[in-house]
Amino acid sequence: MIDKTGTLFDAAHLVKDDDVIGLGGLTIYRRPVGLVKALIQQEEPPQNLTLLAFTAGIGADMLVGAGLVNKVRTCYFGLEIFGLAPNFTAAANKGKLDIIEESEASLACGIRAQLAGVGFIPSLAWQGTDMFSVRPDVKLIEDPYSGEQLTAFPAISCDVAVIHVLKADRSGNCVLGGNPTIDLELAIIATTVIITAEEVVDKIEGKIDIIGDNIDIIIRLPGGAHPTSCYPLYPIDGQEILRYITYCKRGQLNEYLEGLSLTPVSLSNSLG
Amino acid sequence: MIDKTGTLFDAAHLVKDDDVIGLGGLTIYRRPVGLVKALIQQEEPPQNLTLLAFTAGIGADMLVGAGLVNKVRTCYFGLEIFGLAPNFTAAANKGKLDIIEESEASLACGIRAQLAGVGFIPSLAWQGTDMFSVRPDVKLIEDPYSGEQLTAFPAISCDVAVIHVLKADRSGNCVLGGNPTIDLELAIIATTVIITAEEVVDKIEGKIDIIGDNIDIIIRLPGGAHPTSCYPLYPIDGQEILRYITYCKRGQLNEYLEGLSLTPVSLSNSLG
Amino acid sequence: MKNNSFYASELMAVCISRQIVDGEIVAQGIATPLVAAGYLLAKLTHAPNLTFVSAIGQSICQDAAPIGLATIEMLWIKQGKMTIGFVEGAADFLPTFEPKEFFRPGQVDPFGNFNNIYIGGSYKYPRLRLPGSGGIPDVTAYGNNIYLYVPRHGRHTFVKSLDFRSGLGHDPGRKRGAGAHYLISDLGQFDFDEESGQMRIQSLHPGVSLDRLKVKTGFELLIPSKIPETDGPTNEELRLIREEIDPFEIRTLEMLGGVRRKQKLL
Amino acid sequence: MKNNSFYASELMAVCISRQIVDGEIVAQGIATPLVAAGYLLAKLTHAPNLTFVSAIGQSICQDAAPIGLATIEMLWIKQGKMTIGFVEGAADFLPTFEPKEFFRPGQVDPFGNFNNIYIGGSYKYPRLRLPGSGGIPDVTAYGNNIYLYVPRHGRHTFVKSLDFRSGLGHDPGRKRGAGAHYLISDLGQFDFDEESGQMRIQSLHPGVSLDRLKVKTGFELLIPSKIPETDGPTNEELRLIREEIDPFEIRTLEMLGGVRRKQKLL
Repeated sequence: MIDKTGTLFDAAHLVKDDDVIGLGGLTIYRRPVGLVKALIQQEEPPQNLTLLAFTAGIGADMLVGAGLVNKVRTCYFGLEIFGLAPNFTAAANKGKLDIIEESEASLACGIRAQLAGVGFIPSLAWQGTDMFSVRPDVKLIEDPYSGEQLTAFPAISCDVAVIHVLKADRSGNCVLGGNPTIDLELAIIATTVIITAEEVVDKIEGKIDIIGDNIDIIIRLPGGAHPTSCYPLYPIDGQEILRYITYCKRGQLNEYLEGLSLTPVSLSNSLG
Repeated sequence: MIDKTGTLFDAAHLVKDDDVIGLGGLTIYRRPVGLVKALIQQEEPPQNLTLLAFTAGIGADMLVGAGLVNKVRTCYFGLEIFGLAPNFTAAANKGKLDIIEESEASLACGIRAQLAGVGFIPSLAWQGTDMFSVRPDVKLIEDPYSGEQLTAFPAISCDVAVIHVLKADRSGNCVLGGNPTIDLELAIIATTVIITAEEVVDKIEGKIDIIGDNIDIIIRLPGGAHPTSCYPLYPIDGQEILRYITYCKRGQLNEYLEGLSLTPVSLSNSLG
Repeated sequence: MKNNSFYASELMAVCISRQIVDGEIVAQGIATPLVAAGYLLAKLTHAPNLTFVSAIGQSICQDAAPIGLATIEMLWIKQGKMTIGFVEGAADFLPTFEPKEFFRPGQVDPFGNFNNIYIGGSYKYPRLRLPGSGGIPDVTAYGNNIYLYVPRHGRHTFVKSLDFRSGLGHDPGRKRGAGAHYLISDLGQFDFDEESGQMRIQSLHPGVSLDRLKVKTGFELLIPSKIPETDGPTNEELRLIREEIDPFEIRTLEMLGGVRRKQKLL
Repeated sequence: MKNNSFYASELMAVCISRQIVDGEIVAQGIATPLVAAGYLLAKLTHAPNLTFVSAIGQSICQDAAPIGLATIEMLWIKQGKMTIGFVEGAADFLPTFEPKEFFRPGQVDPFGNFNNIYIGGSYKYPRLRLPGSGGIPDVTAYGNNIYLYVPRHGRHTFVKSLDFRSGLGHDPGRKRGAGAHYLISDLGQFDFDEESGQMRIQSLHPGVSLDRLKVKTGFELLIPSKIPETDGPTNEELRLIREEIDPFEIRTLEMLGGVRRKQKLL
């Protein structure tokens, strides 16, 4: 078996300026928060990233707050019942973010177009809404059979995907443990795929959710989703999310991240 | 729980003249052979059916041989290592069948178009082949982003789907036991769905493969896939498939079916 | 907020429950515990054959479980009968199954068009950027099972004219599907006139006056000649909500503003 | 059919195995036990990191298992690490993963175009209707990993002009992907000239003369100045095929005509 395990340091260096970075998981569930922190805390973090996520949550908000992201591609950016994502909301309100407005269907069709190698997938979605006014790049197409006007959602590409998983083997096969979201598709369309895993094993007995062939690097990172959940290992840490919001509202994201750097996983050890 | 269990007799009556009938399973794996026999052995079997199958095998061949089918929509019609499907091959050679030539991609895209409610899904498939010469209904479309010429596979509809499953509950939730093929999608796009099941239980503990909401009738029919397999309960019965081929090559499909009518499951009992 | 012996959140959950028909499929978005309470109440009362489709877990569930905050995945992953990823779900299954879903608008206009993108200012420089539209511009464009809920009825939400239309309502230009059938707020129940598509009072909640409703609504509502009072919860409904469905009162988080919500969460 | 101390089916499996590169993904159609034998041989020798994608079971496998006829599902379902339905597989994954796949043409022309629809007569009234094209018109139109195999080399298969082109070969009009890289038959190995796209002899199997090959081929092959003999199987390769991979000789079914195949099956 080809051993693809590496360090957080190696992984963080795979994210380059101007990359489209796709984050696995769902809002506050199984997000790759540990890798996001490692990205931010590098000496020279990547700049001008485009963030791609089916729904964006706390990890994405950290990237925005730390100034790594200038473009956002998602259909929801928030912290669910914990409220608005503080850095995203502040940056968006100031007009500092280029938002590529998406919906579930536009993301789903865009990913499928990318997988199929075609430029678009047609859909009934968005017809009659104002979405086109903020996405002038999305074209309409006439159904050649019925003549109906359809929305032609364009293909979506991804340079580097970052996905936190329950378990991985050294070749990159992964078990997600629920909430599959778009992680399998993301791992396939991304040019480079970074996996952080609660556990790295020699061989996974039983079924897998992501096949290792497309995976580039695997980092053992227990607690790497905290304060988001990693079902069934640990639940959402709501108190920590609230603490994050408090710091961010004071403009103290750096202080928050510094205070964290040894928890829940020792970054310095992992970097070694 | 809404009890949807019924008899083979009830189920067979749900298939009407001119229907598109979709068969679940794969060539010689988990095919609804028992229900097919019941369809044929009715006093007035339905006529002018269009057969829809991802791959068509022995059950489909019986329907063709018994004269119920005048149109076939599939990408493969054969008995795998056991050779050609005798009735299909004979009918096709005589020009007696209207064949809607399909491929894996045209079926996949056609089903997806139907699910999405759009008239077509674009694809790279078929470009440069002769497939368009026998499918003049399949249109080309220009990708509005790249200008590339793509194949616009039209939506595929289905009137009645017949699927054999390992286990079902009375509301129609099903466990397939492997080889999911297109059965889930077929159950969703079909107007009427008939399930034959090795076992009918009050409640399925654990995961299901097909959700009961779209299911219309469930018939307990142990051995209902024979001589095709029903993994993991029974394997392909190769000897029986060869016997079938021998009878059919002699033009004795009726004799073959009559000789079978009490095995592997008593039709008369089930009809009661 | 206390009316007689129940809270507005409880009445809203009960009203949501009453909109559910046995045997149908309901969809559950993210951060909508009030809706979850309503669905679960329906499941435990008149709709035992209800099927849930959940964004969290991307699963289809047929069993009920109490609402938990940190443990919400228990409900949707552990009890999930079937998992369907977001790509398949959004592209294939939402258009086919058309599950009934309750959406919470950031703004809603008299015709049930709604907005979850931004409020005030311009798109580029909004007064308040909202999280986004999720699947709203999709299902409202083709679906027939759109329902709305507004936990805090006010003029900031019920507006004459939207800043952005991400959810399609009753619009003469609509080509498929139908605008929202129903809206429930903490003040009353509403439907939409079949001819004009305009929002109409169906009932006012106990203790809510028509004047108060008018003050809180930024546009003219259609007013029937006789306005009934919303039927309150039964004792059994209240018991189910309080003891079995949502013992930690997570539903009430949706009723609160940021500061009070945070106090509740801490 | 016996050459030295091995059968043509064994040599073909060995040649297929040699086309496999460690770490890649190979696809396995239906009714192709000879190809399965070749893939499994590669897995057990030089390609331990081979991943299989199988039409039967619609699964992705990473472990090897012996070939069985009635129990073929054991291999693909029981050992499957991941299941991907046909719709997803055909629409999403084949275009992205582009697995290496060996197809068996009903007819093949000098440019590696091929036909699995019908032979002789017309489309409406064929002399012989074939089962159909499976995914051939799809992956040959865009894929880069097309390989061919012909168990019984003859003029009925190697034809100057196809009755129907369901598989795209080396064609100047091709917009994506590439024509077949390689063809193995029971007589020899072939590749395609990079300039002209024409089929070229790579090697002749032991005991096969160029004259015999020419008689059995319905068009002019490109003939290199020196024609090597195909390397025979090693003792270890033969042992693996006979004892571990395919003890029931299921691979040989692909070598037989209808009558002899039936005798073997009975």
